[in-house]
Amino acid sequence: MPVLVRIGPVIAACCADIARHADRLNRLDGAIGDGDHGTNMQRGCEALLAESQRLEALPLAQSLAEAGRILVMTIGGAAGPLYGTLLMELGRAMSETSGTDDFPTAFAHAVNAVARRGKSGTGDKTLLDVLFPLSDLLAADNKFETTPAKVAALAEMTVAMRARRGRASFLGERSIGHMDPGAASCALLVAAVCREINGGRRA
Amino acid sequence: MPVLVRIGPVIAACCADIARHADRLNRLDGAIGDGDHGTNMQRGCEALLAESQRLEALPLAQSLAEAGRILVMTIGGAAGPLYGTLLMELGRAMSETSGTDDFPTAFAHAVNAVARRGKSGTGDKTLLDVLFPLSDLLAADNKFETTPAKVAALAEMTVAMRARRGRASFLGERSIGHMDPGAASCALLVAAVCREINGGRRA
Amino acid sequence: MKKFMNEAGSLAADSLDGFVGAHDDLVAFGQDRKHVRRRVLSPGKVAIIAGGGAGHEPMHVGFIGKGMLDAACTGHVFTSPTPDQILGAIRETDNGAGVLLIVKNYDGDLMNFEMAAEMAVSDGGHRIETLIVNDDIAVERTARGTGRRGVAGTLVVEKIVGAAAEAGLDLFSLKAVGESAIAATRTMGVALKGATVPQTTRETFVLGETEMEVGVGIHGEPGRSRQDIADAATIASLICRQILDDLEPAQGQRILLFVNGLGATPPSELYLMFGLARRFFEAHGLVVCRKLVGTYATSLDMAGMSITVTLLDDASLGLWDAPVHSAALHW
Amino acid sequence: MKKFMNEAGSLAADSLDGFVGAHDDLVAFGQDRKHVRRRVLSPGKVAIIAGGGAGHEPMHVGFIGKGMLDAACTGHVFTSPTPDQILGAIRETDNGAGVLLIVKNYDGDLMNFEMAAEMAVSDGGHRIETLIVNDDIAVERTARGTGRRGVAGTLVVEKIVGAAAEAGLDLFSLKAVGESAIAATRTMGVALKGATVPQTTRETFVLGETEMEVGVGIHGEPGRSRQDIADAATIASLICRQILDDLEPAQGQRILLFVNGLGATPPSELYLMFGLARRFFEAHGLVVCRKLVGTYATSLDMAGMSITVTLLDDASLGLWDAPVHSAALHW
Ligand SMILES: Nc1ncnc2c1ncn2[C@@H]1O[C@H](COP(=O)(O)OP(=O)(O)O)[C@@H](O)[C@H]1O
Ligand SMILES: Nc1ncnc2c1ncn2[C@@H]1O[C@H](COP(=O)(O)OP(=O)(O)O)[C@@H](O)[C@H]1O
Ligand SMILES: [Mg+2]
Ligand SMILES: [Mg+2]
Ligand SMILES: [Mg+2]
Ligand SMILES: [Mg+2]
Repeated sequence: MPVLVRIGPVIAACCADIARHADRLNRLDGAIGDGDHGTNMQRGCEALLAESQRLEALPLAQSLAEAGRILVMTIGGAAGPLYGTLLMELGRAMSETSGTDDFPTAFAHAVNAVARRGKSGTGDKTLLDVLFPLSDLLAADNKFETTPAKVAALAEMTVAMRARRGRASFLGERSIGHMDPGAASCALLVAAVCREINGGRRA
Repeated sequence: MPVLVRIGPVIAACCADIARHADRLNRLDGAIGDGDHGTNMQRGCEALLAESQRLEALPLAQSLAEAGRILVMTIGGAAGPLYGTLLMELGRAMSETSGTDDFPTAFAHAVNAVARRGKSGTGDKTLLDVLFPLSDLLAADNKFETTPAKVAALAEMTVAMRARRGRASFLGERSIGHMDPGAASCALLVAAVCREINGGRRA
Repeated sequence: MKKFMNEAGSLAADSLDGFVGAHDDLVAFGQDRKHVRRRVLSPGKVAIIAGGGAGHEPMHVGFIGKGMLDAACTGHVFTSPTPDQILGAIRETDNGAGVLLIVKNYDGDLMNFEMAAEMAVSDGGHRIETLIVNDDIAVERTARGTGRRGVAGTLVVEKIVGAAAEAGLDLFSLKAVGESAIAATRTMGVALKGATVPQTTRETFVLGETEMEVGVGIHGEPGRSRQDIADAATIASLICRQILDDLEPAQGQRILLFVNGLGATPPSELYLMFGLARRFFEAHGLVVCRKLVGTYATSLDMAGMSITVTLLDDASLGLWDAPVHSAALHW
Repeated sequence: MKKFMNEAGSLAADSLDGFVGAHDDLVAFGQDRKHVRRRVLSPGKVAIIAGGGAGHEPMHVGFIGKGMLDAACTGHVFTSPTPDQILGAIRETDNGAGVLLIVKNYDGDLMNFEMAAEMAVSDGGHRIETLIVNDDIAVERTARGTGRRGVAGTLVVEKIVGAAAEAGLDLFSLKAVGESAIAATRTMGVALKGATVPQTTRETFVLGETEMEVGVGIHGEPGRSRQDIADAATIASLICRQILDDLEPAQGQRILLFVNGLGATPPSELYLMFGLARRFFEAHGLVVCRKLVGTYATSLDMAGMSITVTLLDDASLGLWDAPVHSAALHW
């Protein structure tokens, strides 16, 4: 499926949703971090939007890799290298395979690359607590229909976790009881992507 | 009259009244100055109180001069040299004359010395707007009975003035509409002194 | 009001104790801790002494050292030091060449320094001259009045005079150098938050969420006017324009541009304001050839900053550039 | 929230513009203004590069200059710089002797510097080593976790490593010098008021009138615990005790004591805290032989301060004392 998708509208959808939720993401980050995750993601999405036409002209795999590079060079902080690595490695893996059947494999490869970059795994209270289960879901059915609701639940599950990575880890016990902002943005972005893939319908 | 007065109870009365009104004086000073006039006067009065016994042992003129010196060395700011000069010069003038009849002259001399020290005169919105008229009153009847009420009115009259001396002068027009803190403390102290001279009765 | 302090009454003394402990290679307490002086005095030199209330740190104690001050007297918070403090500093630093007192124009400081000078002359036979700094253009000049306040520009006067003293100028010539520096210097400040006087636990003035106080001094007293807060560029132009109008410098005139923090404004914002002020003056044909940005003349924990401009000529430029070795200024 | 700024998005860039303008005798912008570097590089020397989010000024740009850093990369407010910024700095400052990156321990900084280092090695053949500063003892050490933050102690590491680089040490030896400095350094901070992130116009944490936040970092994130505010002596003992317990220094050990302001705390209060901390450590048998007090590693407009201690030996003492000629440190 993903190969059939035009990347421009996906970017636009992500950008719109991040803008709408930027303040909430900042607030989540304020509780256990430095209060800028929404602003950071917005900066990255706007950079993608500005390059949207150029990205659309590229083959999907290449366009994803290039989008990842743009995110790395504009977001900064923790989110930049993480989201950037996700797309860069997804693009790289997709260009080495072909066909949608291999998408779950490519996605799993990209998520593992993010984990290596962040020296982190599941249960550390990060966006990987959305990405790893999502990767497992895709591997099981390679469908995008059911995921939005599920990823929201995944983000919700980070509330109870104690952070072991990122700024929130500095808080120790005090990080418990708050949703991880990266997990929240990740759930939001996955929902936006799925919606676009499924023809703009809200899941 | 003043020569018959014991200085110890006068100091105690001044000290108590300044302490009671310190916050009000700070607030008046906050409006058009730096908010510390009450604290400054309190520091000076406490220094006098600490030396009260020693001062009482001295002849009155000498004791006033010494009290002035103590004020100069403990109050600082504008109030220190001004109140200090008043007492130092009052003491000096009294030691050169003798008898209560000359008190108004000595007082007038001291007030003029304050004006010279401050390079200021009447209408500048300072404690001199209490001291000069008070000096005139004394010259007219050499009595302390009627002054407390009158000095309160004098302090009140500084509200309408535009400051031309002291910190308040930096505010220009904005200094109008507030009572001068130095005039307020002066009225307060004169009232306390008169009360003591008149046997502790409140005027 | 939240401060790092033990009790209000000892804030000034405790802070000074910390200062002298931090810089004991440069400075030492004078007798009875009534003033702070250079650890080692330069022989044969006119002594330069400044002072004022506490709450302006690092001014003036931070400027004690080779090339600047010989001693500084600190009073209670926002309260001029007393004459005995100043007299003590005069006695310990005058080695025969005389003493130059640098005083910020304000009645309290003037009277205390004046009383000390009178005592020093009559009792001790010291030769004393006084410089009165009055750089604050926020204060209107009026026919009768105290005149303008001395604020952050005092640093510039102390640096220039200090360098000239180190170079061996006599008391009379130093006074002239100082008067030229004063004539060439203007300052204006803006506050975003008032100062909290420790004894009263009250802000001397309280600003609303969208207000700023324009034309503030460094004692927490209110300024010339209260205005709606504006963006940095607007504030910078507002101040720079008034300095320009007051100084009326020639095209191509060289200036020292000094942006000073009032206590609670962080370096990032001071640098931002400096950049705007620099562009303003350059756009108006001046040459910003010397620069200083930092928190040097404070008003306790006031949030705000001031801009100071000094017109430079070859002589004052040389004196500004001369080595200085104090806690707060060092080159 | 009140700040001297034009718009939130340009605060970091505008401030940097002001900084470079104020110190253009020492520093210059790198390509596309993506980093700031020494105006003149020392030939043959290992390049020392640091960086991090904006909002910590004068750290790190204020430490660029002879005897300290060669370049610094500043990101957006509280946001690590991006790899292209760091790569640009590496390219402009590496003159063959290799590059030492000094990074404050925090995942965002680590990842961006790591990506830049990978690119520099693979594309440019640069030799790169990285030092990770983790001086903040407020963060508990746990079996699995990021470990401790890098905060104000980074200044000490940069000074010591910078002096060693100027002395001609090779990349390998410099890394060892830096690691010793890191091992010898501990910091802990307290805030009286949270920082206001300009984009959100919100304080990252809001304290009540009688609360303080103990164990804060320099990104406005909450600290280890919220406590009732106490007097300065109590706060000083609280921090110093924890530093002492963590460092376990020998009796008679020489230390550098560094009191750092977090942005909105004025010099008077910092000196007061320094005095208390000095007495504490002296009472515990340490020799406070080097001292630093000032606003060097900030957290925007946070009111608060941190105390840093570095154990000194002859070697590190010599490196600390070596000349430095940067905007913020100069001797
Ligand atoms: N080491 C890491 N591994 C995985 N995710 C991380 C890691 N560090 C941080 N994150 C994610 O990044 C998010 C914070 O992003 P952001 O606020 O933009 O960056 P910063 O912490 O630099 O301000 C966290 O909520 C978390 O999900
Ligand atoms: N030049 C002057 N002549 C006469 N009185 C003055 C002069 N300057 C200040 N004052 C008086 O001193 C008062 C302020 O005293 P205080 O607040 O203790 O000192 P400071 O202004 O140094 O804080 C003013 O209210 C005014 O009455
Ligand atoms: Mg963040
Ligand atoms: Mg006052
Ligand atoms: Mg005062
Ligand atoms: Mg951040």
